[in-house]
Parts: sequence; C-alpha cells; structure tokens
Amino acid sequence: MAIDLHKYANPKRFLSIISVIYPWSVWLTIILLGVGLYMGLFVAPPDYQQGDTVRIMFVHVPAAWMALMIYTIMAVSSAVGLIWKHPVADLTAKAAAPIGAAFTFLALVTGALWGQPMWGTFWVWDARLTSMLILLFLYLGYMAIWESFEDTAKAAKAAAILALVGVINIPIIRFSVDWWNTLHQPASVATMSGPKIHSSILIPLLIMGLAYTAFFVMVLIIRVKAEILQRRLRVMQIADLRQR
Amino acid sequence: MMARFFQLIRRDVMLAFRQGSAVTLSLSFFVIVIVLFPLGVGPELSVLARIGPGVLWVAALLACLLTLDRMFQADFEDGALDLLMIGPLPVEILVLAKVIAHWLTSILPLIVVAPVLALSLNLPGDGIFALTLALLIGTPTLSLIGAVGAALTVGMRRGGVLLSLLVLPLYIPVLIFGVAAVDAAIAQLSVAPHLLLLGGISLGSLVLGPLAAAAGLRLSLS
Amino acid sequence: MMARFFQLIRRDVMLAFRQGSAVTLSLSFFVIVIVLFPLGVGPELSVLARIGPGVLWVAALLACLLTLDRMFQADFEDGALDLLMIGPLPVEILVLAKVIAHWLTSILPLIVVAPVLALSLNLPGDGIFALTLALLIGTPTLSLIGAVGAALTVGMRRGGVLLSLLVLPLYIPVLIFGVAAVDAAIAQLSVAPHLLLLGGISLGSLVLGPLAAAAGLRLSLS
Amino acid sequence: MSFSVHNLACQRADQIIFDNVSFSLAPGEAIWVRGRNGAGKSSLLRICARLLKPLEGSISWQGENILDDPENYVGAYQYLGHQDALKSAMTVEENIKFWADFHGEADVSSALAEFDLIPLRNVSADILSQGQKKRVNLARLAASPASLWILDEPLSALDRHYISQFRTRLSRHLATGGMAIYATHQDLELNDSRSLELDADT
Amino acid sequence: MSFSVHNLACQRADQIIFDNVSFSLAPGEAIWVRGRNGAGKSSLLRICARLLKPLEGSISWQGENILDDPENYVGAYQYLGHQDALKSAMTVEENIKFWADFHGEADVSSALAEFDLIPLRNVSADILSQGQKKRVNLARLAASPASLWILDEPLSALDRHYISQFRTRLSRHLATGGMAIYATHQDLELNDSRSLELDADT
Ligand code: HEM
Ligand SMILES: Nc1ncnc2c1ncn2[C@@H]1O[C@H](COP(=O)(O)OP(=O)(O)OP(=O)(O)O)[C@@H](O)[C@H]1O
Ligand SMILES: Nc1ncnc2c1ncn2[C@@H]1O[C@H](COP(=O)(O)OP(=O)(O)OP(=O)(O)O)[C@@H](O)[C@H]1O
Ligand SMILES: [Mg+2]
Ligand SMILES: [Mg+2]
Repeated sequence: MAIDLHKYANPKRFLSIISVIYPWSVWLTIILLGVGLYMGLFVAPPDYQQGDTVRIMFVHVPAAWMALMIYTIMAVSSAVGLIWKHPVADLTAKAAAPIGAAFTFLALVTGALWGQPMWGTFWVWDARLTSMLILLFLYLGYMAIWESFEDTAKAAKAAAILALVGVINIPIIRFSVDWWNTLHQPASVATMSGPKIHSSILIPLLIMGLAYTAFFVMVLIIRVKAEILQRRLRVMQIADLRQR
Repeated sequence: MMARFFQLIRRDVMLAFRQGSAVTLSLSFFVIVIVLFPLGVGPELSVLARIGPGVLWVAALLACLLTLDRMFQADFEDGALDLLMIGPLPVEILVLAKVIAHWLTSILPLIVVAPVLALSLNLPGDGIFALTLALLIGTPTLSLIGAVGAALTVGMRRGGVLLSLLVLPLYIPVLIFGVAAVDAAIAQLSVAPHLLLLGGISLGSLVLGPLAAAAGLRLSLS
Repeated sequence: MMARFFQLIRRDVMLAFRQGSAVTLSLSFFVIVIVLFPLGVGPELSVLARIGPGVLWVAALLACLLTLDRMFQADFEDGALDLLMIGPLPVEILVLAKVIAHWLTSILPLIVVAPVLALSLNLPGDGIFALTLALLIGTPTLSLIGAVGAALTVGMRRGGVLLSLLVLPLYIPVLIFGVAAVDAAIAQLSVAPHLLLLGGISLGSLVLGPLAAAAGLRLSLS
Repeated sequence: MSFSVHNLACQRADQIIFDNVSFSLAPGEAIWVRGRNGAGKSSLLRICARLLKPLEGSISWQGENILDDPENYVGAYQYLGHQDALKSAMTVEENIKFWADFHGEADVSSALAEFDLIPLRNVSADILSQGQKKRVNLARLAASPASLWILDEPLSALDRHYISQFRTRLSRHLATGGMAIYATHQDLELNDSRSLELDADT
Repeated sequence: MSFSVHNLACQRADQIIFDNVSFSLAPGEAIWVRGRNGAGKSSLLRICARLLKPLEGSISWQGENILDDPENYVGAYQYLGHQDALKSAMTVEENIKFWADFHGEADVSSALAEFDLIPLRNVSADILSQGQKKRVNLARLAASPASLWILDEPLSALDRHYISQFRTRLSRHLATGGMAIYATHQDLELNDSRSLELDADT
C-alpha cells in the first residue's frame, strides 16, 4: 500500500497525552472561573468614572485576548499541518475554530454592551471594532471551507491556506488602536513598558484570562478526540470498501 | 516560457474586451456607484468632497471584488483551466498571468476614469493626483490577494461568499492607507509614507500571492 | 397552473439557498458595502448618520443590479430555460415566478438585515422603520424592471453592461423616493406620500414588467 | 394525432442550412434524422420543439399549425437536447421530479428504476459521469407522458447496455401510440423507423 | 519512451471506483479503456492526465514516477475531455491557435485542413454544431505534436466520415511512434489496439 491510511487512524500517543491533560483542564476551568468571577464582580473596586459597568471588562477583555490567541494557534497548527503534514495539527486547527468564533462573538457582544454606557452607542465603525468583526467573518469562512470540500485532506489544506493568509488580520487588530486613533481603549496590559493598570483590576483580569484558556483547552480536547474517532471510523469504512 | 506567459495575458485581455464581461462590469459598476451616490446622499458639495476619497476607494475595492470570481471560473467551467494546468507553464506563472490580465482588464480602466469621477465629486487637484497614484500603487495588491481567494474557491458551490470573506480583511489595509494618502494630499501633507506603505504591501503580495494561489488552484482542481 | 408556478418558485429559492450564489452574493455585498464605508469615510457618527440612508439605498440597488443577470442566465446556460419555455406555463407567468424568486432570494434577506446595519450607521429609530417599509414597498419594482433587462440580454455577449444601462435609469426614481422617505421620517415629517408613490411605481411595474419581460425572452431565445 | 412538417427551411447566421424538408408522423412511427456534422439536424429538432423559428414552411399538430397556435401542441411533446439541464445543487431525484411535476401527472420512481438510477437517486447531479447524466435525462423523458419525443443525440455517452435499454423504452413508447423524431450518428437499430437525410438538400 | 501504470486505485466521494489497474504502453501502442457508464473511465484518464490524484498506485513515464516529478511528462501528452474548452468570443482558428502556441511548435493550418475546418476558420466558436466543436478539439490535438494522447470519448457527436478521418489520424499518430489511451462506447475499429476492461474489478 503506497499510503499509510493508519497514520490518520492511530495517533495513539497523542490521545494518551491529551487524556492526561483533560481532567486538569476541567478542574482549572471550574476553579479559575469561580475565583476570577468572584474577584471581578465583588472584590475589584468600581471605577470612579464608569461605576459598576467596568466589570464588563472582566468578561470582555479576556474574551478578546482569546479570540486573537486562538486564531494565532490555528494559524500555527495550520502551518505545521501544511509543512510537516501532521494530521493532528489540521484537526487541532479545525477543532479550535468554533471556540475562537464563540470568544470573538462574546467579545463583540460584551464590547457592544459596554459601548452603550461608555460611548453612547452600541457600535462605531472604528478600525479595531471593524477588524474584530472581520475576525469573526474569518472564523466563519474558515469553518465554511471545511464544509465546502468533500475530501477532508483537501479541505484541510484549503483551510490551512486560508488561516495562514488571514493571520495578517491579527496584527491589524492588535495595533489598530495605535495606528489610527479611535474611540477604543489603547493597550494597557500588554505594553512594552509593563502593565499600566492597578493590580486590583489586573489580577482578576489575568485570572479570568487563565480561566478562559483552561476552558479552551478543555473544549479543544473534547473536540479533537471526537474528530480523531470520526476519522478513524472513516478510514475503517474505506478499508472495508476495499475488502469487498 | 515568456512567450506563453504573454500569450495567455493577451488571450485573457482579448476575451475580456470582446465579451465585455470583466471590463465593462467593473467599469460600469464603478461609474454607477459614483453616479448614484450624489443621488442618494444629496448633492451638497461639502459632504461629497468630504466623503469623496472614501467613496472612490470603496467603489474600486468593490469593483475588484466583483470581478475576482471570474478570474479562474470561466476557464474552469469550459474545461480550459484543465488544459492550462497540465500545460507547460508553471502554475505560479499561470496565476501571475491571470492576475496581470485581471488587473489590466478590471482595474486599469477604472483608474483611468477615476480622475474624472473624482472631479465630479469635487475633489481638489492635489487629491486627484494622489488618488491616481495611490490607486496605481495599491490596486495590484487587490488582484494578487484576490487570486488566492479565487483559486481556493474555484468550482466551489458557495464560492462567492467565501471569496469575499477571505479577501475582504486583507483589502482593508489597502483601503485605509489609500484613503489616508488622498486625505493627506488634500490637507497638503506628505503622501510619500502612505504610498511607500502601499508599495510595500504590493511587493509583499507579489511574492506571496502567486505561490499561495497556485497551491490553492492545485488543491481545488484535483 | 398555480401548482407549477409555486413549484418553479420553490425550485429557484431552493437552488439559490443551496448554491448560495444569489442569496449570499447580494447579502454579503450589502454587508460589505456597509462595513467598508465607514472605513473609507472615517467613523464620525455625524457624517455616517447624514449619508446613512443614501448609502443603504445605493447598496440595495447595486446588490439587486448585481444579481439580476443570474435571473435567466443560469437556466439559459444549462438548457433548463429551453425546457421551461416549451413547457405548459405561459411565459408571462414563468417570468413572474422568476421575479418573485429573485426578490425572495436576493432582496428580502437584505431587507431583513438592513435595520441592523442602519443601527450601526447610527440612524434613528424612526428612520430605520421608514427605511424598512420603503424597501419593502419599493424593491419589488427593482426585480420587476430588472426582469425586462435580464430577459432582453440573456445569452448576449456583452449582456452585463447593457443590462445596467437599460435598467439603471428606471431605478433612479425608486432611489430618490426611497431616500426621501427615510429623510422625511428622520426629520419627523410624513412619510406616507413617498411610500404611496413607491407603491404606485411597484403596481405599475407589476403590470408591465412580466409582459415586457416575456416578450424579451421570446425574442432573445429564438 | 399526427405531426407533419411541410417545406421547412432554416436559416442561421445568413446561411440557409436546409430547405424543402417535409415529413409526417402517425402514431407509432419514428423518424431518424440523419446527416453530416453541421447538416442541420439539431436545428430541425429545435424548430420542431418551437425553440427556433423556421425561415419558412409550416408545422402542424393534429392539423393545426403550431407556429400560429401552439396551444394543443404544448404538453404533447418532450425535447431532449445537447444540454443536460441538470442542476448541480439538486439530487438526481429532485432534478427529475421537478421536471416531471412541471409537466404534470408523472411517475418518477418507475422512471428512476427503468434507468437503474435508484442507487444514485440521492446523489448530487454534478458528480455524475457523462453517461449517468444522460440516463437522468432519459428518465426525465420517461417520467411524464407525451405523445411526441424529440431527441437530439439520445445515445451519446450511453454504454451498450443502456442503449438497448433505451431502445426497448422507445419501442414501448411507439407501441403505445407515441411518435418520435431523433437525430443520432450511432445506429439505434430500431425496426421500422424511416430515415430523413438532410445532406441530400445541400 | 514508455508509459506505464501500476496498481492504480481511484476514490471519489468515499467510494473506491476502481483499484488494481495496471497497464503499460510502448511506442505505437494504443489502449481502449472500456466499461459501463460510471465504471471510472473518465476518472482513469483524468488521473493519467494529472488532473486527479489516484488513491494509490504509480504512473511512470520513461521510468520516472510522474506523481513525484512530472517535469518530463508535461508537454509529452495531450488531453481531450468532455468539455470543449472553446471560447465563444474567439474564432475557430484563434481557439486552435492559442492552444497550439501554448504547447509550442505547432502546425495550425494543416490541422485545420485535416478536419475540414478551413471554411469555418473565421466563425465564432459558439455557433458551431456539436460535431463541429468536436472537430475543432481534434484539430487542437493534431496541431501540436505530443507522444501520448489521452482521449475521453473522442467520437461522440462525430459523423461516420469524421470518425474514419479521425481513425486515420490516430493510426498515423501511432505509426509515427505515438501512444494513445482512449475511452469510448463506440467502436473505433482500430486494428491492434488492446483493451482494458474496467468493469472486471467492480
Ligand atoms: C463591540 C465593541 C468592542 C470590540 C469589538 C472590542 C474589541 C477588543 C479587543 C479585540 C481587545 C483586545 C486587544 C488586545 O489584546 O490588544 C479589547 C481590549 C479591551 N477593550 Fe474592547 N472592544 C469593544 C468595546 C469596548 C468598550 C466599549 C470598552 C470600554 C470603554 C472596551 C475596553 C477595552 C479594554 C480596556 C481592553 C483592554 C486593552 C488592553 O489592555 O490591551 N472595549 N477590546
Ligand atoms: N467529482 C466527483 N465526485 C464524486 N464522484 C464522482 C465525481 N465524478 C464522478 N464521480 C463518480 O465516479 C464514478 C466514475 O465516474 P467516471 O466519470 O469516471 O465514469 P465513466 O466510466 O467515465 O462513465 P461514462 O461512461 O458515463 O462517461 C461515477 O459513479 C461517478 O458518479
Ligand atoms: N446559433 C447559431 N447561429 C448561427 N449558426 C448556427 C448556430 N447554431 C448552429 N449554427 C450553424 O448551423 C449549422 C447546423 O447546425 P446544427 O447544430 O443544426 O447541425 P447538426 O446537424 O446538429 O450537426 P451535428 O451532427 O454536428 O450535431 C452548422 O453549420 C452551424 O455552424
Ligand atoms: Mg447536432
Ligand atoms: Mg466518462
């Protein structure tokens, strides 16, 4: 047999690694989310200008971070899949996309809800908000391209090309606030000169960020596992067809 | 190889002019947008001049977007793309020829009429000059990036919308720097930095575009 | 006959949704215009609100114009139009079915999202309501008149541009009264006269459109 | 029930393709239109199917001139052309069913069975092989009843098995009082079909 | 110069269409690929023309595997598929000339003459009859030299005269050391061509 069908079916080592990580991710999600929400909603001081609406931040900002991070992860694993033809990398990218889209959506919605008290409107067409909307479109496009090809190997490649080309949007979102002055807050946590905000806000923010990350890892593992099993099934079906 | 490259460009340009599909679609679309706009927003010169550069650039972007899906689709449908792909021209070069033909037929005509339309939107002379320059330098990116999207979606059932989703985010920097160049010229500031940026983007996409598009084409066709 | 009429509409709607060509082309075009515009002209809320109604109507007109040429072309190319024309449905009714399918697939989705986009352009509530109403009443004209142009140019080599030239002048009254209705609502004036006018135009084209389009189809096909 | 053509002439792009073509069909009869490439077979069939106007001549159905008043003729014939009229976004069955319903009182499932399309019924029409597409079109034809079949190269892309299948189906159509005009370069080997040579005129 | 295929398998949409297909061609040889509708003839030819990736197996040209390194193979073969690749906005001659130039060192006018296309040379390609379109494609094939011809239903829509014309041309191609793989449901009646049955496997 010229090509080894089983390399798709049997990433055994990978499966055993992720089943070790999985319980940790579940517990971390529960604990960190609890602590982060408690600190954000009850411990952190209300803002002297914004009052309690500032608490939307603890949902919004980490969600926006995740949206960007997950796309970056997707692009990296797409590159790995494209260059080293590692099937698990493609599957990881595929499995991550809907989670990233969900975080993007969350950031958009919470941002819009926050915008009403802060800017007096749900939406403005500034560079960051627009590019974030486009990130959502990119996620959707990425998911759509997986559906558009019958052949999964082809779909993986096409989706990888799309993810890599689209990665240009990430720096655009990241630096949009610096390049064009807009309504949106400039970076205040991850700047060159260190965080610019008080630790009573920074700490719950970081905890929420970690909680979201743990949640992402958890869902990702579930989805990758499902993908691998499904693919194994397909390979078996094809092998079955060949027997006949 | 060069001869084949130019033959392919010549054929595509000839077809576009004879069939009138690409040239007239983008050109008439461009003109229609600029004509309808004052009818829609009212004829106040100050408003028109204020939004003029933006309207012109957006119209150019849209005209390009609309013609993109024809870049490979027509040849795909009648089987000519099969023959081109198995022919002696490397696929990257083939893509480059298609991109050049697309730019010549769908975008160049529009740059030619842009100054006249800009005048009708009450843009000052400096702005018009900057606009033309910015279009010349910036639009090759549109064709080059567009080719990647067109290649990935050729023959796909819901190709059109995917194509837009794919290339639109990548068009936005061109739009923003393009408009910035015109605004700078109108405000009597230096346009050079914006044009340099546009040029840089074009060069970058000249390197990456054909490679990615060729990979996409091979993928969609096999 | 009614059964066939509805079957044809159902088929066209189904095809449009499955292929995603018409629905997504017009819808994504509409959204893209509204997304790109603020990037081009800058995000100032006052400017956006000022030009909002015009931008929305122009975008709707263009989206309609872009999808028109598919109304008969796809069926023409694969031979289905031949079979439809010799079938038991009178050509006028056939055209009406095509027009309804076009409106349902290319225009209705766009009216559904229009309020959200209008909100994002900072239009006030009254304006949004008037916009939706005006679109509902005015856009059938666009499909009906468009059908005449599409029928006359089906299978023609330079059909696209001819089509635009033919139907565009007839679209302008709709654009003008449509924008006027929204502007009136924003200015707290009565929108009824504008809407009545739009309704009148729609009724008129409902009578004349299918007749003219059927004649056009018979002409282009034989 | 009868179909007859009198003194037909056809012009395409400044050229008279054929003229003086006359023939008539009674129930149970079939005519094989023959001729070289470009002789005008497809054009003649398109004229009979009301898809092309003849330069001169008359066509009548049950004695009525269909060029003036096609009312009775519509619905009495079916046309199969070069193009397959298949929508790639619909399945094989949906494609056939649409046309069958459009023509009225149809029997889709037995038509599917007749051309062995049952296993393919839920397959999207664009992944079919050339011959499978042809079979779908033949099934469309067979699904709704019509007195006159106008067939332009019905055999192309069919394998031997389906050619004979189609021959059987056509014979049954004729035996039950149907008529047919067909153009093909392959011999259908139909007993008792007359042939009409188009080359003779040119 | 030799072309050989070893143990080819083809999968389309979750189905193995054929597997274990092997054959080889030496100069002057031709293979007739046969099989029922849907047997995978077109798929096999597309694989040989590098338009489709096989599920497994190898194809070699002069001993080199073309799936890994097609360099020498490109330009050595020509493909004729179901689609005609004709541009309606160009004339017959322009269409042929473009492809001929694209493949290099071509003799367009004798190819035009060979399939009687001289009177049609300045006609736009979209008003041709079905058989005339096929002839244009055969002329495209004949215009530029290539060792291997891959032909998918080259006879469909051709009349008898042109079928024999084409047979003569193909024989000459073989006699001058060419090779051919063709799939057709009509018998080309070529002497000494081997045949490959695709049905056997399924
Ligand atoms: C729909 C509207 C909004 C969107 C799409 C959005 C998007 C984003 C994105 C993408 C980030 C992450 C940037 C990065 O990591 O560099 C972010 C961070 C942030 N956003 Fe928003 N945002 C929206 C509305 C708002 C509003 C209304 C406010 C409050 C005034 C706000 C305040 C912040 C803050 C404080 C940060 C953290 C900045 C940093 O430390 O880097 N956002 N937002
Ligand atoms: N793009 C595709 N995707 C999935 N399946 C396909 C595709 N194209 C063809 N098939 C299937 O592959 C099988 C073989 O098709 P192919 O066109 O190779 O047959 P063929 O032998 O050439 O038949 P014919 O004699 O009808 O031309 C068919 O069953 C067909 O339905
Ligand atoms: N649309 C058209 N406009 C002008 N001339 C046409 C058109 N279609 C066909 N012709 C010409 O009319 C003649 C007859 O064409 P037709 O398609 O009827 O031939 P045919 O007998 O069916 O040939 P074939 O056996 O190749 O199918 C041809 O010479 C062709 O070039
Ligand atoms: Mg014919
Ligand atoms: Mg075939």
